[in-house]
Amino acid sequence: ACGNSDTGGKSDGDKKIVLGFSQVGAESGWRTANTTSIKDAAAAAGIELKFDDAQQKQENQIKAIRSYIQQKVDVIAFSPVVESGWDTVLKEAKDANIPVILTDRAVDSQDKSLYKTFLGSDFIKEGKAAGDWVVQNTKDATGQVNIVQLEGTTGSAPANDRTKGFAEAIAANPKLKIIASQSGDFKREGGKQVMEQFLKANPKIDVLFAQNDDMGLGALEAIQAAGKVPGKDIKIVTVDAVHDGMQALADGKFNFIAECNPLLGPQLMDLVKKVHNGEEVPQRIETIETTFTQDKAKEALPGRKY
Amino acid sequence: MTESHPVLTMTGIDKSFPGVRALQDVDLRLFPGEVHALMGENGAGKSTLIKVLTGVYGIDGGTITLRGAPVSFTGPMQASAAGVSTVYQEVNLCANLSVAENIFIGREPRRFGAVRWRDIRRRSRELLARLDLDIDVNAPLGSCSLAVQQMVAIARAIDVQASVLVLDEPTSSLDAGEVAQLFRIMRQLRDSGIAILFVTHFLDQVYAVSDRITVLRNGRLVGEYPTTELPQLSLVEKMIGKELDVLERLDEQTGRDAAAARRDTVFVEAREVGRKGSVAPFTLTIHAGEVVGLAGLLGSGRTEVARLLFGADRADHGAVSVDGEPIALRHPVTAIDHGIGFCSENRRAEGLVPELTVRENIILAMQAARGWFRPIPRRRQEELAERYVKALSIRPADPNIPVANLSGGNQQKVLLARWLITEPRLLILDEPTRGIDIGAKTEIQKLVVQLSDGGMAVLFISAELDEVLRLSHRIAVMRDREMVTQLTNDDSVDADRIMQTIAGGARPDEGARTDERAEV
Amino acid sequence: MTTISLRAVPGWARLPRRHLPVLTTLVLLLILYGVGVSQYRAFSNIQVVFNVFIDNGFLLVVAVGMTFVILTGGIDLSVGSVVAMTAMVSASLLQHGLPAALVLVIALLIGPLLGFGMGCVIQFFEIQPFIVTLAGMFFARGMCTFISKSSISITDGFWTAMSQKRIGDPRGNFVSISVLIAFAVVLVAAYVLAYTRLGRNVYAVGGNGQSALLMGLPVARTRIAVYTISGLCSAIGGILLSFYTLSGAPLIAVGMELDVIAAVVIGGTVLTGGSGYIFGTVLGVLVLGVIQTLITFDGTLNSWWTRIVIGGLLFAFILLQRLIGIRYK
Amino acid sequence: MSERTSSETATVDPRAGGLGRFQAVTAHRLFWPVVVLVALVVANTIYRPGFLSIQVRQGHLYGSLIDIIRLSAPLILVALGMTLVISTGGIDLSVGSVCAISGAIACLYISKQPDQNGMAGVLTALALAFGASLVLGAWNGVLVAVIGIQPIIATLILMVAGRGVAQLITEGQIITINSGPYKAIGVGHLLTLPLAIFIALAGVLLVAAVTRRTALGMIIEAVGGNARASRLAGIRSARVTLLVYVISAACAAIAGFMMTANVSSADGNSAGLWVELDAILAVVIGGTSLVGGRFSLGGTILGALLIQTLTTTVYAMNIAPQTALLFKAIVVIIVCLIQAPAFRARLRRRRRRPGTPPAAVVADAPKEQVPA
Ligand SMILES: Nc1ncnc2c1ncn2[C@@H]1O[C@H](COP(=O)(O)OP(=O)(O)OP(=O)(O)O)[C@@H](O)[C@H]1O
Ligand SMILES: Nc1ncnc2c1ncn2[C@@H]1O[C@H](COP(=O)(O)OP(=O)(O)OP(=O)(O)O)[C@@H](O)[C@H]1O
Ligand SMILES: [Mg+2]
Ligand SMILES: [Mg+2]
Repeated sequence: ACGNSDTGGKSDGDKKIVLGFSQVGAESGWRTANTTSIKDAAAAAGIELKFDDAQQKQENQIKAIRSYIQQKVDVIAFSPVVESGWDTVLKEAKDANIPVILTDRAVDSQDKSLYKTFLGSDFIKEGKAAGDWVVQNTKDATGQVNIVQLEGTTGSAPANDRTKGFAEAIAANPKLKIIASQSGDFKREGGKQVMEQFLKANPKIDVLFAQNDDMGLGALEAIQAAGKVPGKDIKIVTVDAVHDGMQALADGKFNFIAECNPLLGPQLMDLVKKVHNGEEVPQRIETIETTFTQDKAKEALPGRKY
Repeated sequence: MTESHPVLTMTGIDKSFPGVRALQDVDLRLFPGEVHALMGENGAGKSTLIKVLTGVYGIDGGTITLRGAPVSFTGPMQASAAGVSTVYQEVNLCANLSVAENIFIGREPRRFGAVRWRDIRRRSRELLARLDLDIDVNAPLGSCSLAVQQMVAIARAIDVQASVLVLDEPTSSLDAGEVAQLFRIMRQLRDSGIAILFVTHFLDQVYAVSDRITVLRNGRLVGEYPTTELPQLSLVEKMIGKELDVLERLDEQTGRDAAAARRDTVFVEAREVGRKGSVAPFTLTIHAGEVVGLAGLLGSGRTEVARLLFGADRADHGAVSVDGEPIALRHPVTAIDHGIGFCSENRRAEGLVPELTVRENIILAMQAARGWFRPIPRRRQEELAERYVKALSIRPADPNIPVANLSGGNQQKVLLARWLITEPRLLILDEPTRGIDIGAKTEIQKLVVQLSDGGMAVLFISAELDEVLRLSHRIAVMRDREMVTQLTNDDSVDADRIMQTIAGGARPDEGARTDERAEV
Repeated sequence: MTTISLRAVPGWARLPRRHLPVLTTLVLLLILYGVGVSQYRAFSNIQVVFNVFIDNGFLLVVAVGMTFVILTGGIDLSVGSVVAMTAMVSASLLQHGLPAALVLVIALLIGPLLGFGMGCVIQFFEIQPFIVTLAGMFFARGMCTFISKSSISITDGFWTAMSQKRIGDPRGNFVSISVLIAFAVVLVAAYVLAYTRLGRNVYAVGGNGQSALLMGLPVARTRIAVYTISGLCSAIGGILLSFYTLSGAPLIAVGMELDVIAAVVIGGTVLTGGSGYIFGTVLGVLVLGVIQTLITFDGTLNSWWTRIVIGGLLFAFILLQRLIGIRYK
Repeated sequence: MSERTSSETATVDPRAGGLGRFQAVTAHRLFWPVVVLVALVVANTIYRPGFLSIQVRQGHLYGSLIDIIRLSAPLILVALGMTLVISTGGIDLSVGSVCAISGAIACLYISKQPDQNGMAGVLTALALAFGASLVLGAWNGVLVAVIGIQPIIATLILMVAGRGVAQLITEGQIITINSGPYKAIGVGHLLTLPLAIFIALAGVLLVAAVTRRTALGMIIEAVGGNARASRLAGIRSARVTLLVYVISAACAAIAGFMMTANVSSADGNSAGLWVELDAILAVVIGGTSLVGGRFSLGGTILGALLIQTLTTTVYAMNIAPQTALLFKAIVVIIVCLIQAPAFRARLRRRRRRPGTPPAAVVADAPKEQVPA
């Protein structure tokens, strides 16, 4: 039904591929790095990028996707704000024969044919990696090990999955116990305020698991203000590995970071080309991620891009 | 007539506001087919009695019976449904709605639930025609003058099938013609058996139209009298509670000696000042110590002249000079800086700040003139406020209550006090005596004389021609937004002559007109 | 006997003045659309216009409710949260297997009920609408997360059908059922405001509440009614949003109240009450929709520039409206 | 006419006798907010007995109460400016964005310094950011006072665009700084107490002095109470309006410094997010009417403390922040209800004359004030 030749954009092969990308927003340094990576990679790969910022609103993302369908872009990619509620608009995209790629976060559609592939991190794995480190490094503890947890934005996929992965990992040692867990909304301010309360309510805290670096950095301030030494009195484990977090790790204030890589751009552009050419791609592709200890951080820090 | 049963009785009514006993054991009877005047000084409790009757305020004690059955309205809605139709003091209509809608809102003619706009417009035109008013019924009410608004409010009230019609100072902003028109209709309604409760401060109106008078003083009932048995003087005495020879003294003061004013020093000179769509260019000179009256029908543009001279509206034509120096009047501040003060006719919208206290309202203009970083010391504020509360007998005499709690007339006095303390060289008074009781009115008139004797110039606007004639050295007459003539108030000038000029029926011939202009 | 004849401005000359804000918005909207058409190839496609309606149907309905409230001089900050709560409640009830019809009824009752409650508090306890509805906003948003911390998908057949049904012409242009519902709401609301007592009382209360009371109008009833209507519109908007996204998410429609207020004001309704039209509100919603479409079509703005541009366009729009309004005064 | 049955018959019921004093206290506008505040503290203490304890750590006082006061410092400042704006009948939705912008500018400038601890650099940064905020305030003021745009919309523009500007300044990153002097604004100490408290206190005293020691306060109230009348009384209301928006932005700027200094980093996206709502709530709880007119600075401070206590309580009791909104809604409504004269009038009637139909009472409550 969409054969109006004069408005179509995907007729000849030598024309630039047009990619419509709808980003969640610019709510964190991680997200900005992610955006930059995608923009740079698109430019490098000679793909025309139509970028839209949804400002953390699902409505806006749906609008943007509709508009991409209208503009007859070649490929649509987006990082969904929430998991559910995409079927209608994805169906429209499918009917218009525009392939869709999900990045960073997944959707819960029953109909897997609505999108070609998912490119992103495995949040559960990140939580597990953090948990495993805690298990490793508290082996010799005699008494109970008190853990406090700073969760991400309530209900968000990373928060849910990291909580789950972490809990699974620390189940290995019954002495490990999460004595308090509260959302700090992925923000430094939130991390600090919540940690202040944790510190007042619990005289003995051994480990802090912050579900992103920012909350961890906020908590750091609270710990110092309470007269404790971060990294020693309270061990700090976080996720993300943004620059400030790595710095803290290298400085010995953090103890461990499970990376969550925002630099999806090149991988995404590869996928876009493949999908556009009709090549088969796997349903799920995970980004390459690692973990950092204090020593590794010192090594890696000079070469980090974000 | 009085043999029949009263349609409405109020007995032993008590009502207090925080800090004020507004009504104390007040009785009132209304008989079908009578016009009943409710009289009393400012703050005597007239408006409160009316609001208690229609359920705007709940009562603290007493009973109200309507047609023999006790009632207790929870609001004006119930009251009007029960046949008590009211025009409240201060026009209470919706300025954003059209004239026609203001008349019919709440009881719009409908078909299948849908409002019939055509009927509303037609019937409004008919109703207003009864009041001899020919205006665009589609115009938003806010674009009409206060007087027209008042007439619309009356039109709304008389259209209702009511057995009791309450009119709280309906004539305060009407001119003689409209008052006569209103009275004709009131008599018609009375003859058809409606009971009318009528509040006014004009004594002659009371005697012209009422059958019976109830007098309140300080929230208490003084008594109920047939109009014919209560001479004017004793009415006044009953209202103010002591014997006074106000009336005689008032009569003495007819006409001012024009020569007495110091006509040598020109204070303000407006040359061909005008504003498109509001007033045609006019030329007016005001000397120190001179009282210039502005006469004209409502809507003739008197207020506009005042606003232009004060810089409240910006003139798009002509120039104003003060002491011979031309000034750029863009904001009232400029006028105030040059010693001009302006008491607006619309005290509610343009005069008072309801939340502030009496004291703060009084010092507001003075403080504004000093700038905010030079506050008037608290002690001086108290002193000024107290002095003027006493001088103008503002009641209650507590300068530290919110001005919103004062009765209409007392609010007017507060506004006057605000300008008096700034000791302006020209005071523009737009309807300063509207809604003010007879005693206070004389006080204000005396004040004007006193001020002008002391060298202050006054531009005096009033719907009462008598008052204008009595106080002014010179009278400028407005018609259809044009200043048609200026007369020196000598023996040759009387109410008839001004009425003729105003009416325009007998247009002054061109020769006379230029003469008068040249004379300025 | 003197006849007062005030020189009346002729009828035709008076008409535009009252309608001026709306006309200004209309003209500016057309200009905005013209800019889009001249800049982007696919913009002239009629489906773009349809999409603006599809994507803003729920906003339109909510804005209609808000228009009632603002016309009385009030404000309703709870709308966004009530929309979200309605969607959440629907999703959650459907998840528990309740029949669609019953869910619809329940969902459509909650909003008006909350609105009614807020209206009563505002009227009888004389607390400012801003605060009461702000509390309502917190309350409804709190309820959302109370119901579920994460989003709930809707798989119900009726919902899916309403969501995916396309009503269109053979060339593939279509609108969704939500658009039709939104139009119906708009028409009913416009009729109510112009031709019923309730509607006229709304204007009177907004013009001068005290006077309206003294004129014997049912002020309390009217004021409570507008918040109830706003609640109802938010509930309908919530249902439409759940059609739109086929899910309920606790953080959806955050900040929607500000969009809605902006739309109503751009449409020429005065925040102090008493003057404005539903048609203006429709235009206001369209303006916001077209601005957003323009930004997506452009596709080069990054996050912060998007915000700055939206703010800038809003400013330009209001400024122009204001200047044209002044010129004609 | 001097004999007048006036003020002697005041509100206090003569039957109350000795209870009169007590009633006068409960009738005070701020009585109930104080009660709710105390109730919150008590609830916290019951939940966690150590809540009230204050210890000395590293030479500073340390404890939840201190935290609450320190954390409420930025809110107090923002709410101060907001009080003045609201009392002119306006509203300022842009304060959150101004916080973000001021913080962003200051942090960006400091981060570019070779020596981040240099006092000169920090002061320049503060001056720059403060100056920029004044410009933003003036922008709001011009839109409202000169162009005549409705305040809620005029400031909405900056609320939306300002976040963008803040992110533009930080380029979407979180700028982390390592500057002792700047950090002190948020977490430093003076005389064992957090420095932030003193800054807020200074702000309060300054605003109080400017409004109450001069006539500015009354003039603001006059403009808010009746703008047309104020104009005719010779007040240049446009200037006053402009001034309050500038003051509001200035307060927001300092609050922005505190917020960013608290975490030593500037986050354009989240610094001061939704602080405008909290500030408005604080103002209203403090008894200033949203339609303009009278304002109460003391009330506003109390309101801000109440809100921060509520936030801290929520964190302390481990309630999910989103669900906590429910909690907030309830507290706000309770405070506003018991403060509302109409509500109290109702209760009083109930107590005095049980069985009176409530409808009759409604009409008696002082409506929007009926002159004459
Ligand atoms: N809403 C109110 N709150 C407090 N006091 C009030 C209120 N309304 C009226 N009063 C007081 O009640 C008394 C009676 O006022 P009322 O308005 O009935 O006087 P009035 O006879 O109508 O005077 P006027 O001729 O000036 O209109 C006055 O002392 C006034 O200050
Ligand atoms: N024909 C008309 N149509 C609409 N509005 C009018 C018309 N004529 C006059 N007005 C309005 O009525 C008001 C009356 O003018 P103005 O106040 O100058 O008259 P006035 O002589 O002072 O009357 P008043 O006796 O009421 O003081 C003006 O504000 C004007 O806008
Ligand atoms: Mg009266
Ligand atoms: Mg006049």
